[in-house]
Amino acid sequence: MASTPLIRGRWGYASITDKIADIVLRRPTHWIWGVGLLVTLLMSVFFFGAMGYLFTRGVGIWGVNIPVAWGFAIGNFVWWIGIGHAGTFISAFLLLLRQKWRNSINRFAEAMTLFAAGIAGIWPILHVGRPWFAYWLVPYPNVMNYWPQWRSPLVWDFFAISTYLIVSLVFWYVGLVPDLATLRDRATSKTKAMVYGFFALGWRGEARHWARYEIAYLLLGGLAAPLVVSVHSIVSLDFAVGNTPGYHSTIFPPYFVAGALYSGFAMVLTLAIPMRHFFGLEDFITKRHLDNAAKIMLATGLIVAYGYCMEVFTAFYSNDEYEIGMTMNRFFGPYAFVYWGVITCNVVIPQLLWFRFARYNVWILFALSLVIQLGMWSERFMIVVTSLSRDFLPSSWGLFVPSIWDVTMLIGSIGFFFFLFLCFIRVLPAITIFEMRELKHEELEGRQP
Amino acid sequence: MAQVFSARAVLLLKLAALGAVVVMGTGLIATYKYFWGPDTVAEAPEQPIPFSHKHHVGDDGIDCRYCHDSVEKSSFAGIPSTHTCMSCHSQLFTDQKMLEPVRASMATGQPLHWTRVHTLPDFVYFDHSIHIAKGVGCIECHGQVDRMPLVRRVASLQMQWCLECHRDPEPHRRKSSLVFVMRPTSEIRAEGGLPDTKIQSTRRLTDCSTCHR
Amino acid sequence: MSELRRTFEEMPQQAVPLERDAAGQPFIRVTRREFLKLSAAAAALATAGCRGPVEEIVPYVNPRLVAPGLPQFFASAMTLGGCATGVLVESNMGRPTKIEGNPSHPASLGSTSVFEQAAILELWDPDRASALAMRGQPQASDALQTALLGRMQRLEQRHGEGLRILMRYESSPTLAAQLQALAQRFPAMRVHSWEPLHRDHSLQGARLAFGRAVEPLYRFGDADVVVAFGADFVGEGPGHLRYAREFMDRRRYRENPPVNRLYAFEPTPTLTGAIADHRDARSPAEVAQALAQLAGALGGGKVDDPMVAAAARDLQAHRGRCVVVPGEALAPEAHALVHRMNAQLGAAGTVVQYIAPICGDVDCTRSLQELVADMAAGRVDTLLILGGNPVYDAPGDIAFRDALARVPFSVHHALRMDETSATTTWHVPLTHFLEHWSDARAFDGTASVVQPVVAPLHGGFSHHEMLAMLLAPVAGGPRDWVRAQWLGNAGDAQAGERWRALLRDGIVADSAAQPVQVAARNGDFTPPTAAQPWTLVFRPDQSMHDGEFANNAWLQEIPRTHSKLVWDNAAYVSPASAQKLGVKSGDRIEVASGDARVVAPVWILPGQADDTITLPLGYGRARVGRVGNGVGFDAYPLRPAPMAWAAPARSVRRIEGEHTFATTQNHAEMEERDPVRRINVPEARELHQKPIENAPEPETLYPGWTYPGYRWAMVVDLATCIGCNACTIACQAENNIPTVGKEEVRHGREMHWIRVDRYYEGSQERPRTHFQPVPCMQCENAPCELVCPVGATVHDSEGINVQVYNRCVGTRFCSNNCPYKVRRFNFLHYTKRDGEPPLDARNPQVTLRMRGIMEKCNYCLQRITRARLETEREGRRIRDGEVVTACQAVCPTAAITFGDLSDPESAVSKAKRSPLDYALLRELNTRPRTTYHAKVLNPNPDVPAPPAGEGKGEGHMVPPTTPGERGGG
Amino acid sequence: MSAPIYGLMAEFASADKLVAAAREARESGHPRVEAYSPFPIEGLDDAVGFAGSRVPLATLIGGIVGGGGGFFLQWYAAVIDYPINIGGRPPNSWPAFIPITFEMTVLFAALTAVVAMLVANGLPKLRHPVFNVREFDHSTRNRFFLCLRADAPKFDAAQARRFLERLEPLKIVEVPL
Repeated sequence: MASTPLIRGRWGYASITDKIADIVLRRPTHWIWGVGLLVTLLMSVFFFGAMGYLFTRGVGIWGVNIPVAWGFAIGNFVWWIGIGHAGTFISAFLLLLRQKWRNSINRFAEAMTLFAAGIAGIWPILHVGRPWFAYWLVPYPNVMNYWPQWRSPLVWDFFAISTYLIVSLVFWYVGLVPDLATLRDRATSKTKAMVYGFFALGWRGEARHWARYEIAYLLLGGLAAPLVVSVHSIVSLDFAVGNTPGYHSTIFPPYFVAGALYSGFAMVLTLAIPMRHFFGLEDFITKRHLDNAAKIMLATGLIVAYGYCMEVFTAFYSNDEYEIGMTMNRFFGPYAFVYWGVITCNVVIPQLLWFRFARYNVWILFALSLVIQLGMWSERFMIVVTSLSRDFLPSSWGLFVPSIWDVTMLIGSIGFFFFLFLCFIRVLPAITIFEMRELKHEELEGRQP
Repeated sequence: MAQVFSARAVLLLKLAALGAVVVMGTGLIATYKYFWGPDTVAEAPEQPIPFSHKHHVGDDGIDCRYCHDSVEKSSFAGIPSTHTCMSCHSQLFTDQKMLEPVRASMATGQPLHWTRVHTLPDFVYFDHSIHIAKGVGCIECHGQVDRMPLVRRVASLQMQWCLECHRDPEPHRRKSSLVFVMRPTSEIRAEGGLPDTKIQSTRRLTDCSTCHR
Repeated sequence: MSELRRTFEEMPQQAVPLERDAAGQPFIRVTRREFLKLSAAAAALATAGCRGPVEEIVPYVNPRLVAPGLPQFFASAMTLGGCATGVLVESNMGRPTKIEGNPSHPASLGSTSVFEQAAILELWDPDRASALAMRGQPQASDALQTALLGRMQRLEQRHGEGLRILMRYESSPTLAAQLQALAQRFPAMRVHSWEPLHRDHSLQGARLAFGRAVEPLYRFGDADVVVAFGADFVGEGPGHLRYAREFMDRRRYRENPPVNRLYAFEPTPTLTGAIADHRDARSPAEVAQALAQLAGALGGGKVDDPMVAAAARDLQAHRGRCVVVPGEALAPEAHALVHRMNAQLGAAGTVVQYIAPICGDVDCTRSLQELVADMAAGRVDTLLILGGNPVYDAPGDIAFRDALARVPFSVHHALRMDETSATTTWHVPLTHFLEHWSDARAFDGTASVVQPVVAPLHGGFSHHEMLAMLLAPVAGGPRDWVRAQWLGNAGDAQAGERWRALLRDGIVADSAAQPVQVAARNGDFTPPTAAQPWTLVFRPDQSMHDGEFANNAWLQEIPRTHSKLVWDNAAYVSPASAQKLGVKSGDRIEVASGDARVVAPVWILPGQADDTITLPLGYGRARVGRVGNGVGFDAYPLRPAPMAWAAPARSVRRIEGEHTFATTQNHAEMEERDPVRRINVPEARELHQKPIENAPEPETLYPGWTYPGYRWAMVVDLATCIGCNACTIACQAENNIPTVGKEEVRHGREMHWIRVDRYYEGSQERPRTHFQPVPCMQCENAPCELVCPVGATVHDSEGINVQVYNRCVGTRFCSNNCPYKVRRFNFLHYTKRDGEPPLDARNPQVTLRMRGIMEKCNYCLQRITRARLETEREGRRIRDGEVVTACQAVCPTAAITFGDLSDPESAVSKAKRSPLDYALLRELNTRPRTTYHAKVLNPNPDVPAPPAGEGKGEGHMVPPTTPGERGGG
Repeated sequence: MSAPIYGLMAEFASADKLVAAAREARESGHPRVEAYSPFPIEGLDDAVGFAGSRVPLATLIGGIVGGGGGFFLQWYAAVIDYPINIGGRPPNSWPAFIPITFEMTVLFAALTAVVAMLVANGLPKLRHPVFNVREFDHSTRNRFFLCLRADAPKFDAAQARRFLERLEPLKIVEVPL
């Protein structure tokens, strides 16, 4: 384990508690927060405005067509759900692996997960032609005596996403309870005390409670870990089960999961780096944390790169004319720029992460995190659109060109995401207080001979 | 600090929670009942003329086909033209106030506007002729019309209701010659009025394409 | 169907247009086909089945002979260029909704062209003129009579001096009789004819060759070798449906097919060229040269042109069983030359016969020139224009409009208030052929009675009634006049029966014209063969005809067979010529001829002759309606009267500006995937030993489903498909398929359920063109079904891949997973309540689809259902041929076979046993029910094969796919 | 005898002290010892004599119910209730039913785990005697509390207080009911 401590400086139980709780309880806050809130609020307005127009006119306002019947909506969905993977991965896997450094980042990472997954969940509804009937994907007793079609990956997807959302939410909330109690006891006003108190469920930190709590939390971790893997695997089946060249590939599940974590950790950095700066959390989210996150990005990035290589290899190795055609189309077709963009953003540039100086330079990391997310979005575009634009019969080949509404809604959703996150920072502790105390405690223990 | 929540506060919260559960529960049930719940007994709608099937069918014993003349050859059973009504009522009850609209229609050539009792969604293609041909008695769907002063709907006409029969048609079928007899199929069958037609497999009958195009 | 066939006689009240007559309120409520437009909540209610809005039900006042809900079919006939094609009009609740060909009619044999199909939309077109108008002002309905009354008396005193009638080609005996009567009343009256797509050249050619005007009648069934010189005999002109059938019957797969061989020399790609075994793109002058060379070769001369030489040898080897077919565009001398050749080859009298011209011995061009001269000279004071639109379609060097302006009293009797109506003093609305009584002759002289199927929707009356106004009052109405024409005034029962039979069958028994004996004279018929720097080739647009269909959205949106363009015409140039001009598709050129200049967008068309520019006629309408106004460019001004089909261009230059085209197919190469399998006759014969090579059926782990009942299946014969688009538009009419407009097509959202793919093989100068109609393949292992989350697309027990519209939520996954990309999605609300055609014209047996719903071919489920109900009522099985899909019914060459696989003797089962049968993308194990027969070609080994295509890939055959062209945002 | 109380509470500054205190309290025969800490402390649970939890068992059952139910739902719908030919696949295409079965397992297991934990802990309990103690606020910050419950059999306030004093807490308070 690295020598640098996970908490820098001379912090005690009390000071840790006060420091983190004050971000929530103390007003006024850093001005940049207000600015950010306003900007993202505006973007959110655009998002919902465009949504309204979409519902009145129909999906024809986008660039989708036949053969490219799936466009941004699905790409965005996969992208967001991918981002939504880091949080639960951090809190589940790293918990099981006893990675103590997770403690200072899992809280906001999980929040990020929830928001991202939530926004991801919106896209399929926007995507369908008759959203008001989207509930037909839910099995419920009805007078038509008719059921969802269980063989469809979209139904699997519906179950996977909703399970993932619920479990993540529960996981997150359970983790919050003791901290809510902290806020309850330090609340500056009666109402705040009651609100936090209500959600704290009357937590009082009794030894037996802690015992059961830890067991339950560990179980949740154990359940969430395979869930994380399953969710993006199933998302990948939306494509892999299809027969379109460029979709129909057995490598998709691992390759999608890796990609998800890749973009997920990128988003963690995108959020953590400004946050630790503006709210003075450098001592809790130390460079060592960033370094670890960067290493995971490097690892997952390499898996993704492997995926790219294997796709090309299998295409030619299988000697399937359609697969080869698809690959050549990615290389040299009308969307070649996307493919090469993906390679640059996801494979070439991130190799910087091999170098310590890059991993320890917040600016480089921040820039990289953005590049990688761009790259991962483009990858989804490449998979969804490029594959569809040229499939089996040359006569039905066609192009997809995004409309202004495609772009508006994508940007709007990003705005909405950050809006939610900014709100979160100010109403709930962005770092797990009690786990930080625990960390401190273990540190003290460690000092004893 | 003292307790965050006073005993009263806790009590209130508990009551609130209980209330929420009740409200949501009832709300859910209500919506379900409204949209999907079975409603077999629909009110008989207002009609321009209080035409009584009880009188015409039950008492006078007029055959269904006299008025619904296309029921055996078309998807649509047919609503009698004014002319058909007048074929009797030019002689009978000629001074009846009640029949004024009919006479008016005949005179002006403007048709009567009845209110539809049995309506299906537009994407359902129901065909009377085939049900008649396969020995499904009128009564199966329309009930004892001969006892209805004003016709009302007795079946929900929902897909699940259609499926009940399409999944197991036998008990609902009778001898083709007895299709128009206004008596329960069970009786008719008991008296030997068993179906004399063969029908397609239930798999075929439950195909989507059987009713939807 | 036959028992549903009625004569108008039997249904007097059928003619009452229901929206005018409350009594006619449909039993099948309009909302039945409207449901999908309900709001979400209302839709949920509708789903609930019983809580829809309160509906009314409105019975008739008087009983009718028809059971409501059952369609009837009326035999009638539609004329194009004066010649009739027999049709059966389907009427639902008194509303004409669909047109089928009349199997007993010689020009139809049960099929139709795209125009007959689109006639329904034409009938219901809201832009049709609805009121009598004088100088554009609406008038009382009797205003014309009053105006005419005085005029007629004055005219009578002058024996009709100054009275002129201008009409199109007309073959109606009733009309002829009326004109005769008119001529007796007004001896000095003169009748002129103008048909923009006239047959002057062939008639002149006949006069040169035989000394009298005759029209050729071909019997392609008897021709082993056919040489076509710019002749598109399967694609256009009277009788092309019949010709296509006869010619292609020789290509249909048989044990030992006596396949015919076709050579085509033509300046611009046509359907005939596309099906030829040997085609060469040549400028009009070169075509004439080839013709002259062929004549020489037949005379024993030496020829250096290998293709001509081969053709000559082939012809001589098949004396009496071969024919040379001249295109109308050839010069009269060329026609004469051909007539003599056919005589030499022993074709005359056997494969080709001659009859007196169906529409009379007229020379449109001269006739119009004389009229215009007289009008200009003020010798015309009363002009009656019966149909047509001469102001728009008169040749550029005939100043018809100016002359017309000088006529004090002119009446335009036409369907629309068009360019001509704008110049005449009066416009009189003409009734559509589905609204009036008349009669007409087919290309072979067979007469049909045109009977109305619905009362005039927009008022107006027929030519007969128009002429009747000028005549002394005659007893009865148009029906009686037509009846009298064929039965005399016999009123006895037997006559009534004959009349009914005549209406029922749609033809007048043995009324076909008798062949006339003509001998080809000697004489020097040398067509002009002077080459031009640029030759303009004028052709009717494949979908607009002469322009009269410009307001027809169905026709506008039918992809042109070769260019796949919609909602546009373009100046077609060869790739080489494009280089010469320095243009690419979408650039604009200015073409000058005579003293007219026209700016046209360029489209590069493989197979176009170099140095020729093809300008499709019929576009650039100014006053046709909301659909067609200002679409495309008008080439008529460039068209000189003497050289109506090919004229030298004064100048051609590129000018600034871009034009965005909408095309439905961007990629023209088969990319070695060979969706269209080709096979030459010798190999085809060997196939009896070993069937055509097919990938082995892939293994599957799952047990398959059994289909105990009917197993519907289809076979499309690529050997006989001529790419005429009839199937596409017939399907559109049958299945309530919306049109989406140019913008949406550009986005790649056309809705056609059956598309005709066009592939090129070989070099782009001399490509071989292949057509492949692609409907839903009805895969037994349908990939689309597997991925639908709500089970909206599933299999029924007869193996049809049904699309349950009311269940569809529109995830579009099915389309992604369809390797054939035959699914169509309502991206926007295309099927509008007030859209075209109006709801009354829609097929009540097919649900309308709202936005957000996927749709596709379902083997005309409604037709299968109709047959099933009928047979189930009778307690028997559906017989082979009892269910005919819309595309199958309309196909001129019967290339589509449909039926029940479980019956080993059914036509489709037999077809499936053919060694030429293959499944598209078989390797995907989708197990399609729709399969293809490989395209059989019969090339002549003596003809050197055209150079193979150099290079591959996008942009070789067609301009590169660019966002502008397709999928543009 | 004064007003009835919930118990006697001693406040400590460090985790170790609390653990030690708790252990001693148990050894000296106090049956109902409660220890409160701002974070979970290793060994504290057996110090206060925590028997061990049945949460894992509940979770297992939840998972089985969820998975079984999930598969049954699909099988019943696709095979019994409305068998339809989907792309030529048999009604019971069980491989295609696995993903949902798995998801349902996880969902139900997770939810039962949490519910079981709350129920066993007797939460939510917004109002509890210990909150009556002013100093108890710090139990979620930096203080550690030991509480000897008064409802224990043969509980003697005076003796308990004496016992606690021996542990040298920062402070001893009565927890009023």
